[in-house]
Amino acid sequence: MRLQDPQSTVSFTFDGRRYRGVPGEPVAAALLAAGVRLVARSFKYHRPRGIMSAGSEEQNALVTVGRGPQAEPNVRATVLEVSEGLEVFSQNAWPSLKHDAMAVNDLMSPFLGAGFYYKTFMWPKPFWEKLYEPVIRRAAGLGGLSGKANQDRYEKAFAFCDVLIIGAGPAGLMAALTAGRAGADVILADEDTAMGGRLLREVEDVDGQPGPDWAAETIAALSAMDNVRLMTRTTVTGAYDQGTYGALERIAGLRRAGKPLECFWRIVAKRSILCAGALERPIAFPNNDRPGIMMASAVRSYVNRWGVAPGKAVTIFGNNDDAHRTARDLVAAGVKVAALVDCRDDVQVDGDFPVYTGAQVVATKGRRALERITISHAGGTRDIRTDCLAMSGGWNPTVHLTCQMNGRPTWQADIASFVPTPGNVPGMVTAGACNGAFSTAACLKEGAEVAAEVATGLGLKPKVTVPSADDSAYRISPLWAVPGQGRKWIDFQNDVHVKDIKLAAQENFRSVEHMKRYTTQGMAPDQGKSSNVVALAVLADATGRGIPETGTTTFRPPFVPVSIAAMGAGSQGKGFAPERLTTSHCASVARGAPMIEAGLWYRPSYFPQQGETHWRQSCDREVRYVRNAVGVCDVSTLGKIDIQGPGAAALLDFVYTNTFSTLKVGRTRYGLMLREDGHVMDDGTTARLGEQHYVMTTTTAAAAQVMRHLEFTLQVLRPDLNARIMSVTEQWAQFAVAGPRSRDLLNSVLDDQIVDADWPFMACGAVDVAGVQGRLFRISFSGEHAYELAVPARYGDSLFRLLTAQAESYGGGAYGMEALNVLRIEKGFTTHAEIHGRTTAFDIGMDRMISRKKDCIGRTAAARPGLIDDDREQLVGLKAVGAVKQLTAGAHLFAQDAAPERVNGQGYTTSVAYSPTLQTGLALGFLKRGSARHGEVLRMVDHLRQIEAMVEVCDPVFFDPEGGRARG
Amino acid sequence: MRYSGFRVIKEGFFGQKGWKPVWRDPDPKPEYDAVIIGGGGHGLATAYYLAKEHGLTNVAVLEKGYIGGGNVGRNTTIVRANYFLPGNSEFYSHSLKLWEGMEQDLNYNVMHSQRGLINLFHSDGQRDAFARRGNAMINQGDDAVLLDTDGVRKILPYLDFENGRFPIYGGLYHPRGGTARHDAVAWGYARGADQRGVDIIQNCEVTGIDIEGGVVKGVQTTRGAIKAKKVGIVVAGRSGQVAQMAGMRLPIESHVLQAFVTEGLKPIIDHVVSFGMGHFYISQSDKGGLVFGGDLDFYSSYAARGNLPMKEHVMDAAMTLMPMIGKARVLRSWGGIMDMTPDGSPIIDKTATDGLFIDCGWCYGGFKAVPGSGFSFAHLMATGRHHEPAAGFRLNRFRDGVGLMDEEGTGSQHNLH
Amino acid sequence: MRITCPNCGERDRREFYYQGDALALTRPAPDAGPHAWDDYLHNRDNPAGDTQDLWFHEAGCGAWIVVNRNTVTHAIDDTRLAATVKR
Amino acid sequence: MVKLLSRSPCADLLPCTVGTITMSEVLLDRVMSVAPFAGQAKPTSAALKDQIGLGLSAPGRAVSNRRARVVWAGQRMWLVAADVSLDGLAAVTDQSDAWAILRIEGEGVEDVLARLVPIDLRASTFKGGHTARTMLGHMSVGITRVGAQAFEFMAMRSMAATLVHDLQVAAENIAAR
Repeated sequence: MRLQDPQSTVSFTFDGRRYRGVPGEPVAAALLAAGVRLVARSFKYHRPRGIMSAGSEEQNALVTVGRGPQAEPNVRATVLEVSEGLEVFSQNAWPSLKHDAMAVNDLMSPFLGAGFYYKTFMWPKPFWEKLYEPVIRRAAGLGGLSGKANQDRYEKAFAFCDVLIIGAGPAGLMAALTAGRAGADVILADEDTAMGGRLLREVEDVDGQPGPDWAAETIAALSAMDNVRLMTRTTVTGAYDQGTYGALERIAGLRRAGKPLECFWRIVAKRSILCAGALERPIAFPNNDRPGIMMASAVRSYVNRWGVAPGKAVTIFGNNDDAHRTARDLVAAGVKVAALVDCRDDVQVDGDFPVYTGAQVVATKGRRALERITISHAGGTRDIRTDCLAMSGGWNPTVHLTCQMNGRPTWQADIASFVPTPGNVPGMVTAGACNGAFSTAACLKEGAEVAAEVATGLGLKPKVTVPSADDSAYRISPLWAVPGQGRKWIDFQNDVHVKDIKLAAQENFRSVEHMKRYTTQGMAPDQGKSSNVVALAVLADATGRGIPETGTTTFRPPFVPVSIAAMGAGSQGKGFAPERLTTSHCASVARGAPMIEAGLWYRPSYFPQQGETHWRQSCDREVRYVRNAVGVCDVSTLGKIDIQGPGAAALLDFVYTNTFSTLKVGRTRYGLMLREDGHVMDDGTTARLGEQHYVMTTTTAAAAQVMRHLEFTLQVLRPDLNARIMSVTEQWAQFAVAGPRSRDLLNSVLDDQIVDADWPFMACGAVDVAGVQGRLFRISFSGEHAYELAVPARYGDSLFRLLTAQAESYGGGAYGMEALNVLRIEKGFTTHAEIHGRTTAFDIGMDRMISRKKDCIGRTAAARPGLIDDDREQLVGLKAVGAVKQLTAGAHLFAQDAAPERVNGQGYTTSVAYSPTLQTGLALGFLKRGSARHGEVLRMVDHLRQIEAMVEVCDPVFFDPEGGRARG
Repeated sequence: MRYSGFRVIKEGFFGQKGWKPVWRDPDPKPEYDAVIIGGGGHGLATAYYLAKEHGLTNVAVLEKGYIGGGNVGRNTTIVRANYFLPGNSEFYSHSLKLWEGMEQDLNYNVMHSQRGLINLFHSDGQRDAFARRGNAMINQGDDAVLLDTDGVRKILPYLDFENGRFPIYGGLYHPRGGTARHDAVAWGYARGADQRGVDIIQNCEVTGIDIEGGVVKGVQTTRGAIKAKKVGIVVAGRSGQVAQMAGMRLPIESHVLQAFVTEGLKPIIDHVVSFGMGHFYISQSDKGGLVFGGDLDFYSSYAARGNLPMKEHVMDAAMTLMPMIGKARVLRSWGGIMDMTPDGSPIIDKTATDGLFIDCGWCYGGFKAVPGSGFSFAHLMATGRHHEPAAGFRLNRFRDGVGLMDEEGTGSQHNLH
Repeated sequence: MRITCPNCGERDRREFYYQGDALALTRPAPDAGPHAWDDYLHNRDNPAGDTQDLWFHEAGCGAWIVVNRNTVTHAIDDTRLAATVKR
Repeated sequence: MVKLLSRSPCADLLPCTVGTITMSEVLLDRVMSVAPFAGQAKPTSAALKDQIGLGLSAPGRAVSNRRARVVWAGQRMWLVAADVSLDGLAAVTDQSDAWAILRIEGEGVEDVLARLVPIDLRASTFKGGHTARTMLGHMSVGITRVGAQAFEFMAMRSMAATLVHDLQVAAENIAAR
């Protein structure tokens, strides 16, 4: 029922029915205004539930918003803003909210107590996956995901400030005002749509004017300050190390294509002030969960802020003075107060309504909404007709953020609640209700004073002026659970009641963590914000301990749930990692090459030609280009590291197993690099361009790792070496030109002709291409007479087009990764398929490359007995020799007559190719004592692909073992 | 007390009054035949198998807090046997077999759900590496199926097959892989051990290990000195500190690993899905929460909590892999302390002190190992001989380089496993 | 988590690569023996408390940094360039 | 006679405007990395001063004159936009083609960058002439403030498309608010 006619309304639907609401008010307010009481079904027993709170702590009124990919489950109706056309649905009910078949669970509840599932469903064994679990899964869960890919935008952002103030109630506003006026850079964040906190929800004066007016004035003053940033709809969700905070902003305004819905903030603050207020806690009395039973503070919020009466005849039940404030506000708003029930004996209440002191609610009635309650008091019991019961069990300071870094809160007996322990979060101080200071005057004062201390600490000179306000004391007499029949709900969301907790204690789940995990209390979407203190009070009682001794469970981020889309904003699709494109990318795509990922890079798989229907055809052709004519391949993705200085040679001698100080200027050498633990890290060629100048090549995959490793060597291990390194990977576009006609091709593009005498195998030097200075290396990863030609990257696209066009005129052309792989397998060259982190130089037949004359990284560890054991698996070549010619990578090797079982394993294959050159299937692999077993025939078994083949062990160099083609 | 559906119904009629404590809370005795330091999954399982398999019942499990409060109560609940290196392969295979009979053995429903696990791969090279793994699993007698893209699409239709940064080439499917209710494993073993006479002693922190002449004599605790003929250290992330009491320096660095759970949702993810390229894995609990995680935070830590960059990275991976997950909300995130070894594989071994044994170094793979580890460690403690499937988990393998089990191939840097 | 780079000032942890214990600064001699190398490569004090470790400002200035850090609280009290650390 | 055509890293990508934000490519003819050898920072700086009128800038600072610019680029590393000759004093590499350089400017540019860059870019902290090596999204970049509402980014050439894309999306999100 609305208390006054709103200026304008919009329409929205709930479960398909149309309602009107005021734009921006919570859906919960609009539903209450329309007299809708039943809005949800509970998690376990599917009990009818209504609206309980007026904030993000809501336990009951969880709804799904929107349809299709936009559908968002588990939205709190108490936070969701009404807008035109909004579609809201109830969840966890079938076939309808009103008639929910799963409500049968409630009838079964005597058998479904805490942890019942640990004690049954064990037989028959296969029934768990086939029957029990599917049924349990379907019954559990709340709302559902659509299963469709997200289509909405979300974003992430960083912010920096001197002081982050969390919560903009009276304490937060005063803190912001004080720190802002002192000149600090302030961020004031509040999760509500408007700042002011309880000032917007209570009837109180500040400085002689109504609370909301004072708040508005203060906000206007803050808005006018350049150094203050106001963030509404922004919940600070986590406190992390060194003053980093996570915060979730629900972006204001209507949903619109292209507009982000939420922003996840990373806020870095020198100091922070927590002014997060307090949350009212329920009282556990029988059937305290019926729709219409809500928190007293929520009743005041709906009446005072949203102009909505949650009932026609409201009863109030409390153990503290806030109950009386509720009655006062209801009367002032013209809502009937059916009764005020205060459990305390010694209280004085004035009002034109029935008052029962020393009384408790002992029963409630009403199937889908509250109709009647029964109270018990000194004079006996009494039934009261009422459609709304406002309960107040006292207030829990919102200490959560202060405990996220493993700190525990401190029990404060006079308010029967936990308060923050100072210093729990470095840099964070607390003020106001979250600190246990509940009066408005105290909040204003603490906010100002704490902010002044913080500002002083930052070297500023703050002034403190505190406005006047209500300063009445908070008087509470703890009341956790009311005696009586019926289930007394504590965790409404997970359907945990008093008896569940007592059962946990009875079964020795006495530790608060055990109780939580056994009963699931506090594990629902509200993470026990409202239920934790009540639950542990009940546990303390059941175990005969005090509350402080019982302790709390651990508070963990986030304070309110954060959508994965917000925290993972920008990563959907390709945004997960940068895309690296070579200069030949466009030209390769234009030629129809499928581009495949190689680390962050994209490289062409092969270059299909007309008439080719299978990649193997293209690949075989490209291999033949290289073996018979000339092929061109972009190799720019390999890491290139420039190394200069008097210590350059010594650095290389230290990071490579072999020696580079002896390399002649103008020559290139293959190098093997070990990790310090003696296994192979990477390999590649390094060219000596000058006496103190080298350029190292790494594999594509290990480029970043090698760069880090070299810096580690220079800065950490050997700062004595006077050398400097710089990545030049991006500077150069580099192309392999390989094949018998490679020199001819080069001579068709180079400004000066090259001859073999000046450019023997492994030579390097400067060349000019069309007036552009480039670098030429006579190196080969194909085993052919080959070069790599590098030019500044701006010319890469042009040079690639030129080289491929020229190659085609020589009967060759571009080749991609598939052909490159075949070529290197034919030659037995390794890649990271072989040097996969577990192989040693010994394993790949390169132990002789570890120089005995000098120390190098990995040398000592590589000599460990286990790393040079003859029994190790060593690199071998494998040729198909039986009927089955197809070899597969990842298959295992066995003796011909041995069963393919682990105990008989001899090795495995790493890389396979069909060799168009040798016209057979080839594989590289590792085999126990492999280098001594050439000629042996083994069985290759690939269970997964159901392939078995007989293979002959051979040298890994299948083609041109003497290497004459590359050197010639 | 035996648990059964009948009993649950009976107690339902009688107000649940008949349920007895799941384990007792005895005071420590002055002396035990064996003391297990650490009341986590591994420690409790060790005690259970000492009693059940070796008849050793004069045993105490000493727990400094509450049992099951460490990694067994804060993991992502995945159970699998998909290792490929000898030494690991047979161990996890044995462990999975124990899982498969655990509920009937313990008379406790740990909700072991063999819903299948899929490791996705994103390049030819990764496929080949997974093929090697899958073949090794079958060689060991376990199950594995190599799926191509369409095969994955059939069972995981909600993945982004079109736009993801790293296209899905296929997956290695391990049908017997799955999940279990983690806390229940600790409670089930505690109950089983307790019923066989083991004393489970909570709130009892070990402060010293008594050694005389190279022989262990007992432990000092916050509840007094306790003599013991044999002492087993099974304290996961705290292994370094406890081993130090015996003068040992371990090949272990403790790291933080975060995990996450969303609000409850109707069934949507029916398997365990692992996305190696993004270091992300996910399953859905029976309660409906999506349970997922990623890589270590990478810095050594005992804080059992992590920081934002890794959280964001995990969410980033989720969004590129399965963008339908965007509107699920993270409810809670937490951290565990991982005892990381230089090859990513564990240690179950004797020490230089007679009668002192150690079981540690489970990195972030300890949960699925709980039964196997308990079984093998109990075997070692009871008989003095290594249990065959766990015989490779020696301490000296690092010094000598013999039998390293580096599944990741990342070498001796602890946090890279 | 934020780490003060001696070159760049305080930066988010996401810019850094973590290597491990700063004992890497003192590499044993090649002939120091298997125990010394085992200690260097594998064994760790692994303190629950103050430690000294090595971080690389990889997405920043490229400096290797020695960080004095507490593994329980994550507090950081000192950072220095590894290249200038006396050893 | 063959001829090689030059192509800039952001060719086809820039310029572009989103709302109040404009992005354009900055083309520098010469960019050299300069890494002084041990003990040679001062002589290197002096030699540079001789040759281009600018010495090595302090860490986190960029300096420029009409002829050249010197931008601190990391530990013991500077980028110099000019031809320099520092034989024996410093390691010098040609980086003229290694970087995609992007200028982004307009009202609200700091809000756009706050979506992507994890450092404090407030005008009070990150002033004109300040430069930093940091990240943009998942990329490693250099960023320099070149005006009250203008910044320059240097990213790896191969990542130019991602650089432009990420900034565009951030600018669109701001514009849509």
